[in-house]
Amino acid sequence: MLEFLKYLDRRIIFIFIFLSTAIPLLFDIGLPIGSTKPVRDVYDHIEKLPPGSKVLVSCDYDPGSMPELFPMNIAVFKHLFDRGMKVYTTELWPAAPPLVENAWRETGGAMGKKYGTDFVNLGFKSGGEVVIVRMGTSIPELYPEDYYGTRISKIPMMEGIRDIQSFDFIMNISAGYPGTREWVQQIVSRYNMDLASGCTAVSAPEYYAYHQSGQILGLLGGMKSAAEYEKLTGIPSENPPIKARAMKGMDAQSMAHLVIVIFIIIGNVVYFLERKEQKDKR
Amino acid sequence: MLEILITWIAAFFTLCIFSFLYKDNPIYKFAEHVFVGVSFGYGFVLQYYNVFLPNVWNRMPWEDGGSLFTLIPLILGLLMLTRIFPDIGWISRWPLAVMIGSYAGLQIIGNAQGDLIEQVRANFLPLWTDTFSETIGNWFLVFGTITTLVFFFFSKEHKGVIGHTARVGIWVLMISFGASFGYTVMARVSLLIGRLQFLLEDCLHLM
Amino acid sequence: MKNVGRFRSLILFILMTFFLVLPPLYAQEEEGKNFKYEITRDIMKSLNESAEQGDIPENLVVALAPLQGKVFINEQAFRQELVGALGRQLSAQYQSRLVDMSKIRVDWFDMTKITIFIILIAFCGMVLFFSWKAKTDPNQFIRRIPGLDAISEAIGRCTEMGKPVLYVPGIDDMNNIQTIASMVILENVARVIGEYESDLIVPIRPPFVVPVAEEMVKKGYLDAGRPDAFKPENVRFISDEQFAYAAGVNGIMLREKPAANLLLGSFFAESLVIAETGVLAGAIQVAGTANEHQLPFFVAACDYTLIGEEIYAASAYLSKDPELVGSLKGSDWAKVVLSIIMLLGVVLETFGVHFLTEWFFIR
Amino acid sequence: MKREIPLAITAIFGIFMVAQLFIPHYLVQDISGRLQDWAVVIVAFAYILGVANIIKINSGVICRRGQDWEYKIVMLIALVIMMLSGILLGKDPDDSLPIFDFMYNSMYVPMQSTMFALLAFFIASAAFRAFRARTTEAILLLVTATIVMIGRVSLGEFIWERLPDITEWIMNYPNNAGKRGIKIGASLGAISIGLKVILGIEKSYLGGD
Repeated sequence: MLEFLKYLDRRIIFIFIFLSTAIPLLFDIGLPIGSTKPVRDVYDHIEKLPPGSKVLVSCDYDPGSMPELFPMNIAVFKHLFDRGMKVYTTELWPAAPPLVENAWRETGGAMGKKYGTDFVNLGFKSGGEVVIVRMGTSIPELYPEDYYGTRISKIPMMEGIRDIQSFDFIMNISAGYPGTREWVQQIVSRYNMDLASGCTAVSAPEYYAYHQSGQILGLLGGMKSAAEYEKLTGIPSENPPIKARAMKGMDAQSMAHLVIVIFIIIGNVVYFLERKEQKDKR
Repeated sequence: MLEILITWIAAFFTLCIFSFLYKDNPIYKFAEHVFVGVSFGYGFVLQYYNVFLPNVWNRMPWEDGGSLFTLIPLILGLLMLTRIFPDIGWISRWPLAVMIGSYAGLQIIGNAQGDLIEQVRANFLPLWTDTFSETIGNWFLVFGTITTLVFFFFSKEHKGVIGHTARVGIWVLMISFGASFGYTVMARVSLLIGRLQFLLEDCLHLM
Repeated sequence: MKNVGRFRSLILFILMTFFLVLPPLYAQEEEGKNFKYEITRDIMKSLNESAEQGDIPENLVVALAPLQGKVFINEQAFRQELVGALGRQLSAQYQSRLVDMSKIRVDWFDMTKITIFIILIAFCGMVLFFSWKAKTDPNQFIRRIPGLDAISEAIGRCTEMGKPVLYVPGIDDMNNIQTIASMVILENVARVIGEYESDLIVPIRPPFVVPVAEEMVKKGYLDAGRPDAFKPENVRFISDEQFAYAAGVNGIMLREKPAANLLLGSFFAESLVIAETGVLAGAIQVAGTANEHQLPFFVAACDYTLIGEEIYAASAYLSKDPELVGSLKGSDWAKVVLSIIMLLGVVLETFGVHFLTEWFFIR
Repeated sequence: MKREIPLAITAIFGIFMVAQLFIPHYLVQDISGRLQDWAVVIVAFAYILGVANIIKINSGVICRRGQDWEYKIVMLIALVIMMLSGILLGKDPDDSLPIFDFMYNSMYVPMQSTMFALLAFFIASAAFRAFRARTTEAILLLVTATIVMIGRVSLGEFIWERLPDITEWIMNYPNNAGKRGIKIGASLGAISIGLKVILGIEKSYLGGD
């Protein structure tokens, strides 16, 4: 038995992981979803902004982290459009713009908002930090056209947008580099802007340090936070029809974690038994 | 109709990639190579429409609102392509120098203002507060950070007081790595959930 | 030495040309921009503060708000617009004040950034001072870094077993400072390997790193006195795609069975895949990265891990170059100073004194 | 020429990037803004270089009939279709590119997501194999990881309602202490290397000659 566990084929572990995520997805368990402070901080801040505020949402992610960040993107868009904000988006990752388009169609588009007066997608620019710093000095120079190639002078809501300080709030949805860390380093301290971050769970522990120091005023970390935010913003909703993607996955998330913890325990039991065996031999 | 086709092709490729879990196989290799091709082609098109057209081509001197200075990055950019030819590859160091210089400069100011000063300032915390958990937490934060910094001392041997402090520093680091590990597990599981949701809900309509 | 002097003067010359020629050229093109007046967010903030203290009437601030972000080409236009927006004549006192405040962009130094400036200058000064001092005293002490000692041990083992060493320099391009650090380590590793006579395989993701890595390996072998040992086919471009690259590295680990894997540089999600395959292949693994989120996997799966700043220290440690070790000493002193400042700040905060916190508050 | 000019360019760009933080004068701001515009374009060309490189290397493999050359043909076909359909068919929001969008949605999105999803399996097997309580350090890592994994999901709330608060405390204090230490240390390291790069002391990135 010990030998079997010691050289356990990893495919057996794979099967357990697969079952522990697939079964809860098919059968609803309904574990509770609370809300944590960093998530409420984001929500409260957007609630406090006056309607018509200019909000920049920088969507720096790609399909690789879509399950975590796309629900966040949808929930944030819905919240902002519900509150009547003007939403501007930029992307620092090449694969992001089509995802942002989808999120816009599902939220603002379905809610009857208009492209050009309520929402504009400025598109992708390569360069990470350089792009962020350039936004600090001039947006029309860096983004002469929007994602569709329309001159920004022809877009009504671009009037009066000069640089990053023309925005009242920045929401960054970040899957890694370039992302929240670069926004914090180049924009927050320098221009004293309000920034909140929605990030993958991988980078969340790092950004907690930014939240504690007040450099970001709220943090959505991973799918769990996305689920919390969905709950706060009233998703799933009928009108417009928006699915609750993150909330639905929460039971599966719990079960998979449980299975991984059990495997860690088994691994350690095997380790200790083995060590005892070796000691006995000596 | 198109939607259904997209869903089923997507499902096919999803399964191709998942087949790697059993072992490396031709189907996986096929999908992987298609992916690399598609992703680079996609990136190229995006750079063309989002950077090259608006920031270079439409700002050439002969365009409305263009300037002669736009020729400089165009030339430097083209010089970068000399990398493909080994004999004149050294010219590509010029544009490379632009990248390295810019990023080195930005990293200096970014690290100084965003990480160094702000993070030191954030540790100016009172060691006595109204709530017990916050007081304990502040002690943890202040002394944990300092012990970690001691661990990063390189010009003193880790012996005696410094050695003990550095050891505590390692413990603090390990706790924070534990937190990172827990969160990373969460992230990866979420990604799997996303894929299974796609297969079970969008393809098979089981959910 | 003559060479060095020539190249410095050339740099100076180019810098001077740049400073002297470009601005006038530029100014000509952008004529009219020199008299820019605008109401920035900062001005609105300071106006608000003045209004709160009763320095200026509050309705003035309210009336000015719509003008925020507008740029005026000269002072007269600015005044006219102001008067128009307010719908009444401003008293001369307020007018001059507003115009003054709008001219912030012609300052030669931004006083709000003084904290960053002082700290940056102090730190850079320290680094340069200690590395300069180290030239006169080459015996610089640097503490033992177990992970780096393990590298030569691992290379020795590879030689005994007749197996190659695998060096993975992360997946980021040259513009990441960690990759630059990794290249310097690579040179030293190549030198040690040259002495031991084993093979070194370097798989690479970004195309730009390939020539640099080749050069580093060549130089390392040359220093070890065995320039003939360099095999160009061992510095390999694998793939530009993250996971295709990881798969390629895994393939090398399983097929060519290196006895030592050195994973030093900037790693992301592939770290787990690579490190776990290394465990399966049974190699000694030394890893290091400053990407905090990937450290847990290296700590768990590798025999030795360089954490954060240790990877920057590694080049100094391996080369024992007094100048580099000296600059490490500079950053150690910075840590001491910062720790003391931190404790001071904590004591002051505990007793409710906030001036230090305010000075450090750079926003 | 081969080394001096790149060093001078590095110095100019580096100095302007630092200077634009401290000098608000329009001259410095406008010049550094322009330099940033250039850098954005050059980074884009670096990407094109990547594509050119892929074509060069893989066509070499195909000509030589090297390892997996059949797959390389597939890769190049996918690359060319994607590029041509994107650029030749143009980009119009009303009549969105059929082939380009189709390939993005049916290939790029599922395959990239699935590649990352594989990590869920690998992380479980890595946890089973590598996370052993060998030392005090390993125990600390393991215990924290377990608490966070359970406490941060709904299961934790279900087991004990205070568990999420404890997890949040761990994230906010002990976790931040370690992260902050690394951040401060690593930022010092990065600044000092950045300084050496700009001053031309560290020039290994240029390679030889």
